[in-house]
Amino acid sequence: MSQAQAAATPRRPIECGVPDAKEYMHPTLIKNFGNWKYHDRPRPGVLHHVSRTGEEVWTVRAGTQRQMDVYTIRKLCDIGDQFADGHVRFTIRSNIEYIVADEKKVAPLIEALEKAGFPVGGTGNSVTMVAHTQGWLHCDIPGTDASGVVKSMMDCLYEEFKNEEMPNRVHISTSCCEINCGGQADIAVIIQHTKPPVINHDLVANVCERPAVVARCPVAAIRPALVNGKPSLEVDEKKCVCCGACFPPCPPMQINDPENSKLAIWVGGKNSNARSKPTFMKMVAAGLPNNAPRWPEVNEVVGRILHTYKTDARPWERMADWIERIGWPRFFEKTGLTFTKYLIDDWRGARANLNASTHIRF
Amino acid sequence: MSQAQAAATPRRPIECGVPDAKEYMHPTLIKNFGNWKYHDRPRPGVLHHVSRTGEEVWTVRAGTQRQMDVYTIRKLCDIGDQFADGHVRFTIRSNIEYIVADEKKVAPLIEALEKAGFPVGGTGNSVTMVAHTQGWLHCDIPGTDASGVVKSMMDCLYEEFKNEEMPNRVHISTSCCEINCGGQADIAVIIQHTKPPVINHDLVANVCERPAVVARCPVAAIRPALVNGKPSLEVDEKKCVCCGACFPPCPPMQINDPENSKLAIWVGGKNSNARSKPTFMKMVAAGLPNNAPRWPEVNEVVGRILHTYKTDARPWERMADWIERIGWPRFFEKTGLTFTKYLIDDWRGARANLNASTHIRF
Amino acid sequence: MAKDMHETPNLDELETGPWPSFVTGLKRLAKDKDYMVDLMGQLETSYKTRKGYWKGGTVSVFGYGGGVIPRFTELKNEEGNPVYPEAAEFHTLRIMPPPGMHYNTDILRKFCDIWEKYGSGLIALHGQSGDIMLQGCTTENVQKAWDEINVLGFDLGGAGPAVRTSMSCAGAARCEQSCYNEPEAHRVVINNFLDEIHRPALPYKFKFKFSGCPNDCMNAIQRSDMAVIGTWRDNIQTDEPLARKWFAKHGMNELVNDVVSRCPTKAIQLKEIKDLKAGESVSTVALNDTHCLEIENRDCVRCMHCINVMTGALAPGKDRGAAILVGGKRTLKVGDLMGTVVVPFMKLDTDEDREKLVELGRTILDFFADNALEHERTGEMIERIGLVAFLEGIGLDVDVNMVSQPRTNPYVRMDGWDEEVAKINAKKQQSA
Amino acid sequence: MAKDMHETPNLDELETGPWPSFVTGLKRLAKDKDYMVDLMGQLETSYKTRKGYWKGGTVSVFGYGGGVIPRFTELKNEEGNPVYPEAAEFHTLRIMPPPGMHYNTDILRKFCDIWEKYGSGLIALHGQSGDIMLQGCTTENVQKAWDEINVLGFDLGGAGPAVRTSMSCAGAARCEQSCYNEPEAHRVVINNFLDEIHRPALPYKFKFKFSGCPNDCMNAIQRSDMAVIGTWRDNIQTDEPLARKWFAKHGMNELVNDVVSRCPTKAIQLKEIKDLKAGESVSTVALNDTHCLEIENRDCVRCMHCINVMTGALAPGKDRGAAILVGGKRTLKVGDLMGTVVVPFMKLDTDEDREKLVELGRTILDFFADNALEHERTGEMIERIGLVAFLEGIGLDVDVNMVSQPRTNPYVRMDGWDEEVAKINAKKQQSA
Ligand code: SRM
Ligand code: SRM
Ligand code: SRM
Ligand code: SRM
Ligand code: SF4
Ligand code: SF4
Ligand code: SF4
Ligand code: SF4
Ligand code: SF4
Ligand code: SF4
Ligand code: SF4
Ligand code: SF4
Repeated sequence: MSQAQAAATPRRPIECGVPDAKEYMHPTLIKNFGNWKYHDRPRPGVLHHVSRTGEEVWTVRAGTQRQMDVYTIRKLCDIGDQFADGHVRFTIRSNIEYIVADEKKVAPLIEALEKAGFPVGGTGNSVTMVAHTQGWLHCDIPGTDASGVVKSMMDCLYEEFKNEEMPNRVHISTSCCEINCGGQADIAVIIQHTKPPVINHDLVANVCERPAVVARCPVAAIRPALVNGKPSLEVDEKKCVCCGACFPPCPPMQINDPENSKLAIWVGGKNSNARSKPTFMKMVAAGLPNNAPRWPEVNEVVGRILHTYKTDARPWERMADWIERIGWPRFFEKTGLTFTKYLIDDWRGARANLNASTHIRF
Repeated sequence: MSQAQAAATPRRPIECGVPDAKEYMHPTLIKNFGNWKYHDRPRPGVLHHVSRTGEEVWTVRAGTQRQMDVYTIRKLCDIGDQFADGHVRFTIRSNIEYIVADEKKVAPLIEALEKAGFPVGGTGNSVTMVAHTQGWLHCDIPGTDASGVVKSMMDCLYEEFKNEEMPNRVHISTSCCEINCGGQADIAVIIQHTKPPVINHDLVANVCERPAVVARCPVAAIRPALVNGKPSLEVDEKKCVCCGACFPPCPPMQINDPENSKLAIWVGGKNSNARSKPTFMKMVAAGLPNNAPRWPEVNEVVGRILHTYKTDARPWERMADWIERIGWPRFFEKTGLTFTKYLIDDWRGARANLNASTHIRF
Repeated sequence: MAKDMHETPNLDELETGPWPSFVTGLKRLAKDKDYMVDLMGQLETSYKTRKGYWKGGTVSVFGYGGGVIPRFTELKNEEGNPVYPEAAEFHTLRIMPPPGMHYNTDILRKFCDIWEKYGSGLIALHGQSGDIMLQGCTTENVQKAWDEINVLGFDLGGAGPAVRTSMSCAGAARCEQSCYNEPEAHRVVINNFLDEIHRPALPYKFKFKFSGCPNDCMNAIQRSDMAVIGTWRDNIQTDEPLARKWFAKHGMNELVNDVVSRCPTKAIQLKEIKDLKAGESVSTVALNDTHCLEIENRDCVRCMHCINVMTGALAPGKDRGAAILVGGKRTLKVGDLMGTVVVPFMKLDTDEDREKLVELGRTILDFFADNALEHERTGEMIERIGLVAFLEGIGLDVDVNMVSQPRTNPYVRMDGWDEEVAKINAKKQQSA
Repeated sequence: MAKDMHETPNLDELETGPWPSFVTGLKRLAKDKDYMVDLMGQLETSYKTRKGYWKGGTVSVFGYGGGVIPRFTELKNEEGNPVYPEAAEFHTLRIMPPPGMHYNTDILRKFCDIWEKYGSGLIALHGQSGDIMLQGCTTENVQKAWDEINVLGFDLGGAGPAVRTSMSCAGAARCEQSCYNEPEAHRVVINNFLDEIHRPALPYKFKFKFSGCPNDCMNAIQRSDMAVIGTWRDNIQTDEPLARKWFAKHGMNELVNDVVSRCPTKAIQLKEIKDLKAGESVSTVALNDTHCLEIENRDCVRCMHCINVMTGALAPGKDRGAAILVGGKRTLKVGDLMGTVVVPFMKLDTDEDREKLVELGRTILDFFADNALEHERTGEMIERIGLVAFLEGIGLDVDVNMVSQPRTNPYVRMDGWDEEVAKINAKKQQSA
């Protein structure tokens, strides 16, 4: 029972749920709701949608840091009031979108945004904002930070955000632990622990629901045990795959380690159904140091993959489509990454990821 | 210790292994061994191979019943001696092949074969001989016969064997139990039991190695039990998938049933790497009666699938390629077969066979 | 107030570079709030030691079980006191956004004022599940902040083993590809599960997501337990002026390489107008006076690609609705799972249609609550019991569109085959 | 002899129809052999009751443990005596065929004579594993028949938990696609494992199969534990006269629809001669004076299709050999498994090369013998322990051609990453 609840004269919540979007939508969007006919992109960062009635809207998209102080938000609001009819929306990737019904408003709006330090772009075949998670700033289990990783990446990808020079849109995600709240993406940077959890046996008994923790382990490496008299948990380090799944339910099983919590890079995740069916991303590099505050090694590899994709892929090929065409041997060859035994699947259903054919590339 | 071994003055075997094929090969094959340049098919049942030296051979392929009496074999030998230089070979599908170095020998050879009742064909995009197993004639676990099934099928497919009118070669297999010694094929007809084994508890103890039997069950439905005093085995009929895997190691667990051992039909198996990677066949029909001696219901369905494939597939599309193009909804629509819940995979790795996309056909 | 800033050499490096810097924002907040001075102290420590220092706990608002993510510092000195006492508590309120994340500046300013008053002043727009995350608040202020937010007409989102906050794409509001009313479907569904959101009592989390078409801009297939993804049943629509315009601009090579040859099922073909094929399942549109596109809609799997490339010239059909996929999740314990089709198509035009969607969600959620193991997601549950058992549990008929291919193994008990076939054919005749 | 024929109404029906009838053959044998009269009696009973009546047992020849499939009747009367006493024993001898199943009529006649003398006179050419199956023999005659067969230079095949009889395709003897000497590889490998064939002592059966190219006419990938499948490393060879001939006969539509558009990786393209691309990985051939085919061999996955269609005009390269795949099996217990690549390419030109192949087989077989559970096939074993553990066990380096894609899950312990990368790069530099 927290103080919050104890506090003062308690107010029953109004269970209002999700508000009606139309309360906040730009009037021209409401007027043409469900009646849009097509769109084009006059320039990077700008979408131009035309309605069946002939009405038009221009959307100007700009990047933000997602983790925003109220001053930044107010600044964005000022720009919205001054240049964009006082309406904004945010994308799933924390980009802000200003919608205007008058083409003349586009140029000044862009100027204002750039002047205030918000890059305009992220549309079409650009590299848009990285899907951003919590990390050290707020999460209780992170192996690294998220805001810093994203900031350092976007600094490197700034020009790619502002231009549309990729074969197709590029969606990147990062995640500060193996859980990966960031999700599947063309390129993902994810913590990969390399050592089993270090257990503080004094705390386990009080802090952890032991059966629940045992149940969380994907490889059944955890068993209850008495350690110097106290009931605790033991990990079979031969079996342990260092996933960290035991850590959230049992913080005394510390999985994070400054040296041994490394970063891995994944490619070829695709959620859209365009052309090929959605695909999961595959691990292609690992062992990269958790090198705060700017993670140069990670950014070097990400940059290399993006550069290869940019020069080698054909128009409309997403990362997954491109690799599907050139094949994995060429992918590793062209990116200069090394294929090691760790990249050969041995998880359930692994056989589906083995080459059950003589389709071989020389 | 069998009588055979006890018998007379035992002779130590000569462990000679596999003979050198060249002892038996046609001389022109030996002369041009590894030096063939290309081939064509002057007519169904005839292959014409040309060597880099310009030498040529004609291969005439004819169907046999596989299960041959010595008189039939001698008849084939007579034909070989009279018309084909005394050399023959057999294909993996029990077709006989006569190789001649002189084109003039082809026509009389064909005539002799056909006169003797051996259909000439089975080459290229024909329906060749069914891969043949044992069944009642010899096996110890069959749910049906093989020779009879194959004979009745080939009677129906006789014209398709003698002509090359299919989009691509068609390979069919049958199997007289769920083990399927016949293997993957474009179309396979396989026993599918529908009731758990009926156990003769009096015999289990003496006949079966109980732990071994328990280990054979793919769904762990078998447990050791005492039945009226005797050690025996018990089957959890809720779990049992009626696969019959327990029957070979434990004959008292009778899986075969005149009524409930049905036939299922599978399509789209492909071993070759041509175009697409090799694929497993998929179950598309079941519940067909084990209707000896001619299995008309089975032949009706097989005929319908072949007819649809013949009329709808494009040149060089194997059964699997064709279905891949038109999609499973169309396959069931066009063949008039019914898709039931039993065809939805729920075995390990089943998720790979579910539709993880919005790629949907209406 | 005036607590001195701590040294933050690591964080300072994140003020360089062109991308907007969250550190600059933190510093600005720290100017007026010791709370943030110490928050930066702890964060800088994490950057030095490469360790996180937050632990969870229980904090909630009166009347709700979830929606607040409590954070207490674990960075203590020898005496066991917080090294950065001002920031010893740093809880987050998850607030559900309007569908499509539309705002006016007025409401955003109100959020800012409230959060400046009771919280850290740090707001994430948005969390990966879509929440407005008001990050950094003391236990004491959680209720106060909440009281003022709630009256703005906003509600807390999900956390823990509960229905979670949802997201819907721009959709009908600003996208020509929209196949249903996403914001309305989103609102109606979520607002029918508020009890399950506010009072966590499920085996594990359950997420809805709403994408207006198969482009799936919400990543619904991979990131939600129940994905509502727009699609259509009839023929692709065409618009000749826009088609001619596109062709004039892009030419034959782009048409062939970027459109025709990228169709996954070769349903779309380039034809000379003279040998056009007619037929009720065929869509055609002229590109110039000699050539045109021909689409055999029975082969089209609604992947969106050609429509994406030739937006407007090609468009989803008129008979629109959504496909429902169940079981998507991220990787924990079993590895990633994609949602798979359980309803190939349902209409979502009317309130009645949306009511049916709510009922389906209810049925699935109830089945999940009754049958899932503790900390098991829908996808894991379906993998354990099999799709058919799940479909029977929720009363849906099987459809061949639910599979990528029929089973490749014989391991199924099928003595009910004949009855099943009879049932299905009977149904077919009724509907025929 | 003169035992009357039994009534066989069911079997009689199988004498009708155009396909050669095994029943007619059985009847012919029954003319001279009561043995076959009774065999037909039992078989007819099976057709009536839809039940099999054979059970196994132990019968073998002196010095060997396997190779004979014993069959004793279970069809008994009240007194427990065989209903068809003459055919109470019906054993089969499995005899290994010559590679490619080549014979001359002389040797076939010898088999016939021996089997007429000691056996039923019924011979299967061939069993699904390739054996000459001499079917139907009494226990007493097994050894006698064997003694005469053995001296012809033929040996017993495999049965039980042993290395099994093998098959190889027509291959080099009569096929332009052949990429190695199949009959010789087959003979050398099998004759190095005779002890494992004749004295069953493995956890379960182990099969080798030999196909000369990726068309895999022996179904090796799906039906053998160790598949040796021919392929090549260098560029596809071309022959202009044959290419022009093919094109003249088949024309442009067939070229585009049947060849170019069916290439799984779009490695083969139709080009106008003027914009032909050069390069050491490119194969080209003219079809007429304006058009030609261009193949980027680095994109070619050696599927064989274009070569199959344009046999001779296109052909496998000069640098030929084989890929080795391990783990194929049929469905029992786990469901079907395909073999998967463990050696992307090895030369098989010389005796030394074949010796290496034998050694590889030996290593794999030893690992199988030591690590497989009882009644577990290689494929099941690899699935249980993981491909990497298997590769390390048999001392093979990993290669990206062994996978269809890298892992999609993070569940692997990888603290050895850096060392692995170092090792691999070191190797690369040596070989470079
Ligand atoms: C605004 C946003 C939806 C929202 O309500 O937030 C959105 C909006 C549009 N998307 Fe999207 N997509 C948005 C996230 C996504 C995502 C999810 C993600 O980014 O994580 C996906 C799935 C990604 C994946 O496959 O993993 C996504 C896959 C697509 C695709 C399919 C691309 C492909 O070929 O695979 C299209 C079609 C296209 O590109 O023409 C598309 C097309 C569009 C269009 C062109 C639709 C339209 O006509 O308005 C919109 C303008 C996009 C642009 O940038 O040019 N949108 N789109 C999201 C913007 C994110 C951002 O700020 O960058
Ligand atoms: C004789 C035989 C090999 C043997 O030593 O026994 C053989 C011989 C040839 N096969 Fe085969 N294949 C033979 C069984 C197979 C099998 C296995 C089977 O039948 O179970 C396969 C794999 C089937 C599968 O994928 O499941 C097989 C897949 C092929 C293919 C690939 C077809 C495809 O497109 O998928 C070709 C290429 C072609 O058709 O041009 C091929 C091509 C050939 C060629 C044309 C090769 C050549 O140039 O000589 C030979 C003549 C075939 C013909 O009938 O026109 N052969 N071929 C087998 C004849 C069986 C029969 O009597 O019908
Ligand atoms: C805040 C957020 C990341 C962000 O910065 O945006 C987040 C943060 C956490 N996630 Fe997440 N997840 C967030 C969206 C997601 C998503 C994306 C989505 O919802 O589309 C996923 C993948 C989709 C899915 O549900 O699988 C996701 C998959 C997980 C998982 C793995 C679930 C699984 O079955 O694989 C966990 C672990 C768990 O639930 O036990 C998890 C657990 C957590 C916890 C509660 C860590 C823990 O177990 O204590 C994190 C709390 C961090 C914090 O202090 O706020 N989070 N998490 C996102 C929620 C913000 C919001 O409400 O809008
Ligand atoms: C005779 C033959 C069928 C035929 O008529 O051609 C055959 C017959 C039997 N097979 Fe087979 N198999 C025969 C080729 C195959 C093949 C095909 C192949 O070798 O390419 C396969 C599929 C490939 C494979 O090995 O998986 C095959 C997969 C099986 C299996 C399932 C193995 C598995 O792991 O899935 C069994 C069951 C077992 O081994 O326990 C089996 C078991 C049997 C037994 C021994 C039944 C038993 O367990 O008692 C059958 C003895 C019948 C008899 O009385 O002669 N037979 N069996 C084939 C052997 C003849 C020969 O030596 O040439
Ligand atoms: S990815 Fe892991 S560390 Fe990062 S927010 Fe999600 S749960 Fe926390
Ligand atoms: S880290 Fe993962 S594998 Fe290791 S013990 Fe914990 S849960 Fe199990
Ligand atoms: S398929 Fe079954 S019944 Fe037929 S031969 Fe093989 S094991 Fe015997
Ligand atoms: S039939 Fe198959 S599933 Fe049933 S008990 Fe026997 S082995 Fe198990
Ligand atoms: S999902 Fe479809 S409808 Fe929704 S925004 Fe994306 S493209 Fe438009
Ligand atoms: S939407 Fe249909 S026609 Fe268009 S590319 Fe996709 S599948 Fe082909
Ligand atoms: S496998 Fe290849 S080499 Fe052997 S016969 Fe078939 S096509 Fe010829
Ligand atoms: S052999 Fe190579 S080029 Fe020819 S079709 Fe196959 S992959 Fe394409």
